[in-house]
Amino acid sequence: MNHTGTSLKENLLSYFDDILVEISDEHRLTISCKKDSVITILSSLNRNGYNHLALISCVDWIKDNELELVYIISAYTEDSEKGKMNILVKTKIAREKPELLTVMSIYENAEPYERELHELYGINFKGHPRLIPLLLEREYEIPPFRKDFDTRKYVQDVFDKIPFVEDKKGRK
Amino acid sequence: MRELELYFGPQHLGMVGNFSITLNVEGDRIVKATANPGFLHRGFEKLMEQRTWIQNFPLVCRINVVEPDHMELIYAMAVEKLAGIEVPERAQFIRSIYLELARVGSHLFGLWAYANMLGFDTVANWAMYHRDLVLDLFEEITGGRVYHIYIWPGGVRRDFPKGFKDKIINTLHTIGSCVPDYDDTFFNNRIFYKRSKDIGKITHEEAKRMGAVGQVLRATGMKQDIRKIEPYAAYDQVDWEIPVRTGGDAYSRIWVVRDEMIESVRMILKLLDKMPEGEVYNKIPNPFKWNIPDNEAYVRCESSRGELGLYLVSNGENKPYRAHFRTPSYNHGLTILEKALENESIADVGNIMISLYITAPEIDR
Amino acid sequence: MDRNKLGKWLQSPGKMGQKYSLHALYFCTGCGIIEIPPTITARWDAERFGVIPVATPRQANLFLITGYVSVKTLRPIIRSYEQMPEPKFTVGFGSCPINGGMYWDSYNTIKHLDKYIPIDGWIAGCMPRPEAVFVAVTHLWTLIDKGMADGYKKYREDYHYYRENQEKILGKLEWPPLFSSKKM
Amino acid sequence: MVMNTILEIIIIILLAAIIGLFFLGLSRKIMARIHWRYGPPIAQPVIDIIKLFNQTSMSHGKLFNFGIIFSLSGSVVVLLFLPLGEMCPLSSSGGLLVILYCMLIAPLGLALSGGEAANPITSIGISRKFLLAFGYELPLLLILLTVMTHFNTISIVDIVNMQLQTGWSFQHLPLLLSGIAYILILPAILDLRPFELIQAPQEISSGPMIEYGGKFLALATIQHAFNVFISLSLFTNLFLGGAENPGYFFLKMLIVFIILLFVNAVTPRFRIEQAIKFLWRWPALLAFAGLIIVSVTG
Repeated sequence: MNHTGTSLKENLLSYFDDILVEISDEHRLTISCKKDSVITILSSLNRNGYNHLALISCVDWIKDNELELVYIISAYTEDSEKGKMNILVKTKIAREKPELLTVMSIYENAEPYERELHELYGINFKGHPRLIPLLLEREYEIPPFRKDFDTRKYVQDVFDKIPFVEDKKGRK
Repeated sequence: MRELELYFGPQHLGMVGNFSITLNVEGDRIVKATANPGFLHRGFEKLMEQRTWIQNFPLVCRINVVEPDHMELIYAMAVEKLAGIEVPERAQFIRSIYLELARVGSHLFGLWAYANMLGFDTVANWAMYHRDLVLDLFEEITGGRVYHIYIWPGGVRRDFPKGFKDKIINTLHTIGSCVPDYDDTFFNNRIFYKRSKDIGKITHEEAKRMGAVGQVLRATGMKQDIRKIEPYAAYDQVDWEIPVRTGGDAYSRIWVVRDEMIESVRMILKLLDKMPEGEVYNKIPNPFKWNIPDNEAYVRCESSRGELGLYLVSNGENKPYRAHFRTPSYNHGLTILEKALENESIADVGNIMISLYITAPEIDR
Repeated sequence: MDRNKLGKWLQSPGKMGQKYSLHALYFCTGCGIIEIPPTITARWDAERFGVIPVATPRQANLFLITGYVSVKTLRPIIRSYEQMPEPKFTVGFGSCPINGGMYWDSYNTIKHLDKYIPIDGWIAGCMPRPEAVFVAVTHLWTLIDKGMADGYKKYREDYHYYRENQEKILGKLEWPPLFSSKKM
Repeated sequence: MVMNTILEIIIIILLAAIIGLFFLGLSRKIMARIHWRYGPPIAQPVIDIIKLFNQTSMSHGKLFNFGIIFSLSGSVVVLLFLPLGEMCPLSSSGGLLVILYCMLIAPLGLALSGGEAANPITSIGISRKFLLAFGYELPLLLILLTVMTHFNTISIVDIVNMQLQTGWSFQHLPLLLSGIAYILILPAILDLRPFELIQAPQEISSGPMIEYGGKFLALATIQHAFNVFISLSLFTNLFLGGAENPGYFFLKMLIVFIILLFVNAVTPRFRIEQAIKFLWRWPALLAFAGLIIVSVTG
């Protein structure tokens, strides 16, 4: 196991007590934490030089009735060991009325990611300056990326119900 | 002076892809720019959850039409990691060569877009012609001009045909012999320098803060390349350099693209020399009954636009549970573009946008 | 190709002009746009046949719909189409506008584009090669010759139906109807 | 005599349209060949115009229609004052000053009509057009002053006749300077790169033309063809000694135009402030130097 990962793990465990750190793979570190401590963990990582937010993703665990947010962090560095590390910070929030604080104060480029997740998963990021639609034109009852949104049914209900113009003329 | 709202795109000759920017202008100066993506949103990641692991290959390559090959690679890498499949060494070399060819093609496309933007039709035509030569190579290996579906979990679909090595070398020499012409007419052109110098300038600190990767970061003076940091395929088998510039403006970015193209060509020639013999793919399980164990993976590679990542989750079924692509254009197009356009002139909107190397389908997915 | 026959020019200058001066609206609606630069540049050179890209819909008379159409793109497509002067021709490029193609179950792409605007011809395939554009253009010439490329006339006649379909997807459209409908 | 003049007027307008459109077609063909392409037939602009007249066209108001006709007629007026070989219907009654005055009418007309279209892009295009005109009018004025001072006349016919006796103006040093200055500003007048700023399809989607379609675009194209003819023939008349017969005259224009096309092929376009900086620096300096030499020695 590489040195950077283990030292980072020890370092993190000494600061935070309610987190779970595992080195899942070579150069991949997974931190699971409560939703309130995301900001503190991310800012401490940022101070430690892990200053590149690669991705904010979300997984809909419909069976557990939870949404899992994944922040993937790496470092802008020319140090090869540190550069290889990718840290996945995970937190789980309830599916009904999901709310979370924005991390824009720590990583400026989180803005479009949070806007996208707000649109596709319906997560409300508190403190985000413009949670306006990013990608979609139509409004959907269930945010479309949630697991209970059935695209095939939606296509049948919306797009397939629109008649061809020739058919319409024939009927009249 | 009166503030005017101006729409740049989606129907616009200077626009690469289906993308739109709303500009608030005062006279010729842009006060505020708002990127307006989503014209190409197809919900890929949702569609991937409804298709089996193998069925997703035709889907992922359509995410970015300019360089479908890196999309194939990243998905293949993630599946390999989740399912624990090894890739034979010859396949690694073939992948590298193939990806570098794709990078050359993509950069030539970028050169077309940039030259076209500046009204430099001649160079644009040349670049597109040379890209077609690269596409001819792809057509010979894979049968497709744009979408290839060549990289496969466990290797590549088939070996190079006979005499293909010479064809690659011939094509690269044809393109390489025109580099002096390109330099004379375009890269050393005084007007090109005047048009792009200090345009869309991003400092090193800003670039880091706003998540820049790829050329945008390398043009600010940082040697960051996933191919060096976390080598995949056969990139650790040969020596190569990361081209860097320090200006941080459109001029530096376009020069980085040019240098990278030349470096890629050199790399292909070195890889061709070192290529071992052997198998090109390992057997994968029956794709119709292929369940991948409960796991997750984050893999990344260096596409021709920067760091490309894929977060893939499996829950033990025959379909991915969740896939999320981290595409380089995302932050370039939504965060950096808005910043870079401020206080610039209207004439430079397309100039800055193309020099940031944005492709719209990558943003929307 | 009867471009050089003077007799035909004198007989029906309008038709011949439309045939050999197809100005295509440059609108990247989808991934099909990747094959348009090769088509108009050195390798294939569509300008031989009088096909050039133009920047604004007012100057265009050929609308190449390059690839899938998302719901958000449908709005500018309709606007651009309505701004083009008549006679105007539309060609759907790629499988996706025909019936959704590989995005048949996507929640955000339009299946069957001809429900919303009239289409004169289709080019199937994903991706169609640049040669396919030329096949389409030559085919369009025959259609113009025979007077069968009459999508714009259909649009005028059945505007009411088209508008109804458009509003079902996009909600209330913010611009007034192009033609006052007779069959309201 | 009157019949003769009317006939000449008709011939010169037709000839200017044909030659101008031929130049536009030729420019597309030559550019295509430099791009490694086959290129369209030379008659392509004519085909385009035939098509455009057979299209429906959208008008944006009375001023929109009037502006384009105004601009076209401005160009026609300039044409009548230009001697073309032996043919010079009205050139005895006017001179360079009239031409200089009338040449401003064409952009004014376009501006009028574009203003009616109320598209923000149009206003950007028109402001560029005027800025560029502002950029090349100064050197043009200096050049014409130099020529007028050197030959001591404002009549182009006299200038051409004098050149027939003393040789081309290019052979005299002060006029050589202003000739070079004229060549430098010609691309700006003809909307060729590096000064192709007015249409700039990739930047402001063909600028003032954005709302033109159908017959309005056709008229604008014809106006552009006239413009090509006027500026090239003015150059030929002033510096290349005019010509006795139209064929020779045409050949001289062609050579100048092809040189301009070669420059067009290997340059990108300037930004507007760079263009004006360039126009006010080199052509204006050269023309000014020429003027000083002429006034000191002459």
